[in-house]
Amino acid sequence: MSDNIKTFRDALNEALHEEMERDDTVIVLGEDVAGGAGGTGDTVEAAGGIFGVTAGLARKFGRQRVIDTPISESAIAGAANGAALAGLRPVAELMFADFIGVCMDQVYNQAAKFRYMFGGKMECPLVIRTAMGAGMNMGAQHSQTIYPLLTAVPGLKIAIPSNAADAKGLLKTAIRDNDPVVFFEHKALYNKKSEVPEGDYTVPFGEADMTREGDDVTVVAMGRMVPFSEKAIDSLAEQGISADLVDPRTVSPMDWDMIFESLEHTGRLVVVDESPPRCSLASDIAGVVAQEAFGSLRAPVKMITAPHAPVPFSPGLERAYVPGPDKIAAGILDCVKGG
Amino acid sequence: MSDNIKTFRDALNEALHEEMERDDTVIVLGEDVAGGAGGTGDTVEAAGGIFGVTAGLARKFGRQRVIDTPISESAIAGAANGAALAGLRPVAELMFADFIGVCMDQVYNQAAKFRYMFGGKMECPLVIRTAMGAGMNMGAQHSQTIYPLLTAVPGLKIAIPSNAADAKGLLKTAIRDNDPVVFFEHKALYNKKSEVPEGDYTVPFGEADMTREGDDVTVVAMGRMVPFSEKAIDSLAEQGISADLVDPRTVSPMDWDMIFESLEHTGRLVVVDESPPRCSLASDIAGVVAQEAFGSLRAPVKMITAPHAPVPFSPGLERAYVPGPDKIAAGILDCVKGG
Amino acid sequence: MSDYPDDFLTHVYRRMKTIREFEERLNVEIQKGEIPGFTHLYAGQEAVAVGVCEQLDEDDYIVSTHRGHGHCIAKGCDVGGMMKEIYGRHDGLCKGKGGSMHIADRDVGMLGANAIVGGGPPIAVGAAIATGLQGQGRVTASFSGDGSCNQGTVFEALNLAVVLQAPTLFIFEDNGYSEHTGADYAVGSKDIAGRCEAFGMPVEKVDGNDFFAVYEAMGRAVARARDGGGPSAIECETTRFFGHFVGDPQKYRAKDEVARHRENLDCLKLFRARLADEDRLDAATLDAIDEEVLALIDRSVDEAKASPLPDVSEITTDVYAIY
Amino acid sequence: MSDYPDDFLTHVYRRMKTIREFEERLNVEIQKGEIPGFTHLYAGQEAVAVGVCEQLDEDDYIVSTHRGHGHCIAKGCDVGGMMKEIYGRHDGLCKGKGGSMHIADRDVGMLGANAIVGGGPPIAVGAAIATGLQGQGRVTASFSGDGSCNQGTVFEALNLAVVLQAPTLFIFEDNGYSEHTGADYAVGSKDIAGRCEAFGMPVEKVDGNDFFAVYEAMGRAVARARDGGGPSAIECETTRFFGHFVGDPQKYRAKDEVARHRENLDCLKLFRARLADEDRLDAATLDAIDEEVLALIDRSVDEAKASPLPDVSEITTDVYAIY
Ligand SMILES: Cc1ncc(C[n+]2csc(CCOP(=O)(O)OP(=O)(O)O)c2C)c(N)n1
Ligand SMILES: Cc1ncc(C[n+]2csc(CCOP(=O)(O)OP(=O)(O)O)c2C)c(N)n1
Ligand SMILES: [Mg+2]
Ligand SMILES: [Mg+2]
Repeated sequence: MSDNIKTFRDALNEALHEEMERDDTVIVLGEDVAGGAGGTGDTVEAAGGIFGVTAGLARKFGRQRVIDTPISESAIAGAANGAALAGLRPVAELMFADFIGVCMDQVYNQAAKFRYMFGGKMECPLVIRTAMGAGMNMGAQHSQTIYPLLTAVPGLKIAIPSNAADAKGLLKTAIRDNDPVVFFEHKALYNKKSEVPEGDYTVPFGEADMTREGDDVTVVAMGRMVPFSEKAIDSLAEQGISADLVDPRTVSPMDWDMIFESLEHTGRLVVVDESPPRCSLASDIAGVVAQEAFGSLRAPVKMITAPHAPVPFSPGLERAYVPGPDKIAAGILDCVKGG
Repeated sequence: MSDNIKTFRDALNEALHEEMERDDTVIVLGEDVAGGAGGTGDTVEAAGGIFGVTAGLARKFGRQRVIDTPISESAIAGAANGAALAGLRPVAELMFADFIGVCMDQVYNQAAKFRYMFGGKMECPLVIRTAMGAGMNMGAQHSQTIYPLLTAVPGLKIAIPSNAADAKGLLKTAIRDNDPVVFFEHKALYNKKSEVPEGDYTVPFGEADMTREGDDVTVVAMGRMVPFSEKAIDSLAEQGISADLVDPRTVSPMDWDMIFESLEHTGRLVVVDESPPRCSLASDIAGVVAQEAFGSLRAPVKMITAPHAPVPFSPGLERAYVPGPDKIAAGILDCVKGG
Repeated sequence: MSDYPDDFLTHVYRRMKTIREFEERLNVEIQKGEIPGFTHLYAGQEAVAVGVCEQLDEDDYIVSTHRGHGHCIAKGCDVGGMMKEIYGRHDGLCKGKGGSMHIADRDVGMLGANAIVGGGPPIAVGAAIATGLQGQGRVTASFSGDGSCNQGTVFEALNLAVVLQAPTLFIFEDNGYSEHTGADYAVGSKDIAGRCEAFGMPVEKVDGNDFFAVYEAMGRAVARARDGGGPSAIECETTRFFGHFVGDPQKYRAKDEVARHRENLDCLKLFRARLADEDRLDAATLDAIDEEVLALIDRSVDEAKASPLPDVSEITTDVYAIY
Repeated sequence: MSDYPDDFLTHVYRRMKTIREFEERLNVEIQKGEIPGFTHLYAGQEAVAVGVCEQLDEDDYIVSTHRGHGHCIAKGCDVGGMMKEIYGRHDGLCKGKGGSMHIADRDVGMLGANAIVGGGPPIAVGAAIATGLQGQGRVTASFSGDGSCNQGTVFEALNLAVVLQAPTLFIFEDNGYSEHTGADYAVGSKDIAGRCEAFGMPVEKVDGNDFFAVYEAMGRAVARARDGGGPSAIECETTRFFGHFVGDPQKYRAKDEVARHRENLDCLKLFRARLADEDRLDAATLDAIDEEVLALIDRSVDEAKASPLPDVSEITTDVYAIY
């Protein structure tokens, strides 16, 4: 195995190391991001963040720049805002995306709106990294993919990497961007390995990636739904079905053009979203296509989402809740046969 | 003028009076809902709530049941949750819908999920009433229509009345419902008068109202966008264009059937939403239609929304920001001419 | 202690022991990979849960945390139903839909564990508003950790309870850590009780490993609340025998800390020692309880493993579904 | 006071008077229907804003509230630019996009008014973290009201500032009311300073109508913060001369309360009386300042009215737009 094969987690960690090295206005803050503080043991050697994404940063850059906080998400997000207004580039960790509920104001009313409300005279170069998604039986309050709630908010940029290379490149772009970015990391991807280019590179916002090319249908998916959709598409090859798979990578900004162009060719759209259906990315994309690319559509759009229910705990239920490769394949088949 | 002509505000106030009279488990809580407390003056005579919707309740039902709170929205929503779990039917006032950011957790992670997480054994019969919308130059943090963010959340029911009669009937249904309901009141509608039936009646959830009937296009709109759309449609009559206007009244549950049936007849869809476009109700409805009623569509769906920007303060900007009758009429025309 | 009847003492011992063995067994089962998800064990803190809940009636309420098993057992939740829930079985207390962090049982006044730190206290104030209005002198106890007491929602709850004089008992379990972070770091003032006092309520700080200390402080607070005296707080210093979650390597704790605490601060040991000191109940009686508890836990695990998983159709029940 | 040079005293008087007349004039213009939206007037509290900001340098920061005009003027925002902003004009400080509740000006270290009660303090801690890291002894002051001090975010900010020893000054302006609700009701403990203390920071409680009391307490707090001594709090008792917003009938206040306070607690009157007592500056000097201030306010209103509204194309600038 080449040295460039890395986990999604390590790719993120590398991006943080490199950006903190490159720019000393970058700071990291959150709960246990430095490994914990106080207590009777050795926190410096402890993992960085409970998912380990910030491991080693405190040792390297010191606790002035890698800041462990109390459990006070509003203060974390708010402090990140203030630090950003005052010239730093904070990367705040919101341990689980579900916790947005306790700091939503600082994200959606403050960070997102400063530049606009203040007439363009203030920027808020902030990144909120957060772990999302089901698949680990963590129950209803630790498993959500809440990106639709934030995609709805003008002023925020939303990144959803699906693989290690994009994770690194997008996080660097996020840190260098002058607008607030919410950066969603799927928990079930952290241990997934794939090739990560050496050294410094960025992945631009608003440029989708086409990870499969085909003729019969355009599939749009994000986060963990990308590898699942790849599996689904690959499994359909033997039935002679091929698909374009569009991974937007950022959903705000969104690369509508790649979707519209693909649809001109395929005429059919499947959208795969781990979120519940209402006001989701799935319905968002379907709706925009029904307005902007209606002429290309030769069949009903197919949305594949979680059901309209909280995430259940019991493993069998959770497995059935999350759209998996089989369900995605069935949905694609449905779409291709329909219309 | 008949006695039954009442303001939207008075209709809501009447619903609260009647429900508190009917059921002594109904309580009301929020900031200044009783008129204020403490201080040196006469709070009982003061208006109830800053929009006056809860006026007179404290005098009639006492401060045990009409509770003024500190500025602590998480505690307000959380206390409403706890009171609901313990057998009351709280009606909490969130003064401005924009403030959801400081209490989102109690609404979206707690109220919305209790019944499911606890295996169906607990109900949370809670209403959160909240004032939304632009039109009064209150700026970016006091003017939003954030219902898409909550429509996205399974477990919540979402009511958006567009006139006084529905306001009263829907609020009664909300209070009697055993699930948590978020009840959105458009600030610019409070003073609008219309006929309100006498005495006790309810408006069921999930049943849309068709306030205009026509042939050329189906318009779906909610809240203040309903009267605006009516104006727009009426203005198009002289051009020989007629439309079905569907006011869902509740967007979760949503009366999809009425929309689909109308579309079978008209073949064209315009969705009008005061929110910014992404992951909005507009794109939600457009997306679902593109999946479920694609066969009916004869032209691209047209979404009429606010732009992807915070709400600006300056009156001219705000007026142009909110979809108004002219913009809606132009959009309808566009849709009818298209395809 | 001489005032406490034998059956109370054996009852208390059984409850604490049940929690302990429930958790010790979970620790084993989880490491075997038998249990899904993310589980926070309560072992070490039993004297708090039991000391608090023994002052409550069945129709008083509690609101719990992510580390809730002990609170559930102390309030009277069915141990078998809990175990099944943690195993995600269809006949678990919440049909397998909630899991370890979301156990609730209104029948015994348990209004829910909560996976959001600081989620519980505002809910507790609401339950207290309800019982206050209903006027039967019922009370609500709200559990929080040392870490939780830095979450703004908790302070809002303290203040609201004082403003409304709602009969709420705020129990702070200071086990020294929130995840990897010491309370000595995260609690800036290093004094939780002082905060409660500053919000305007009476507070006692007690040794949370001493059942009697917790029980008696809670007795005073509950009496005041039932009497219309409003909210109180109790800060209980205690210790966590396991990591934050099962599998946590705990490098942030001194190597011997857990062993030392298991030796010196074990509430069960201290309880037995106190009984011995005062010549109450013989060891054989307590040993017999130990046996019964172990048998109960064994049975609950066996039954949980034998119980079916929920049917997939359960995904969309118990929620208003529109798709 | 004898230590203060004349030009300092005239400067302070001018600032306070400018705020007062700015607000008095707004009150008139709003009632004429000339000004859009929702405006909260600061009149009565001038000694706090000016007492605090006079201890700050231009590159120190402040974070403000919904009642922010006074803080802006005290920190050095351009009065004309503010007036234009409040009138929603294209050359307002925020291009007319923010309005009364969203004035900001980074050039003078004003990081923003905030229409969300409790929104500011966490932001202030962040700015203090930044200046702390940059190591130039700069500080950040955060304004909050008595009502705001019941919002959980504020407590989180207090604690975080203590934990990180961030150079933050938390200024609580107790004007007795949050909207219609008395602080004596909503602040359960009836003691804001005590809360700050319980979170672990030094605090002083001062007469907020006495410029010198505020200024001197702030001086001590700022010196400590610049010196690495961490955060402090100051509770200022003051009064609001107008309703919560313009048009508020204020039934919740005793009928004569405002008149009495205007008579006895007016910080400008008190300042002039103190000068007279100590025989500093003659009335003519101060009267001349009054004239100049009134002329400035007149001019700012005239210019604001004459200034164009923003072009509609501005709706989608200054935000990342994707449609
Ligand atoms: C809002 C929120 N933030 C963070 C977490 C992650 N988390 C779960 S438990 C925990 C530590 C809680 O510490 P403490 O309150 O002391 O309780 P203990 O775990 O010691 O019982 C954290 C940070 C969470 N569940 N919710
Ligand atoms: C989160 C939030 N809740 C409620 C409000 C509505 N509101 C605006 S000002 C105010 C009162 C604030 O009182 P205080 O902090 O004492 O400041 P003052 O108005 O006296 O200056 C309230 C309730 C708000 N803007 N934000
Ligand atoms: Mg702890
Ligand atoms: Mg006030």
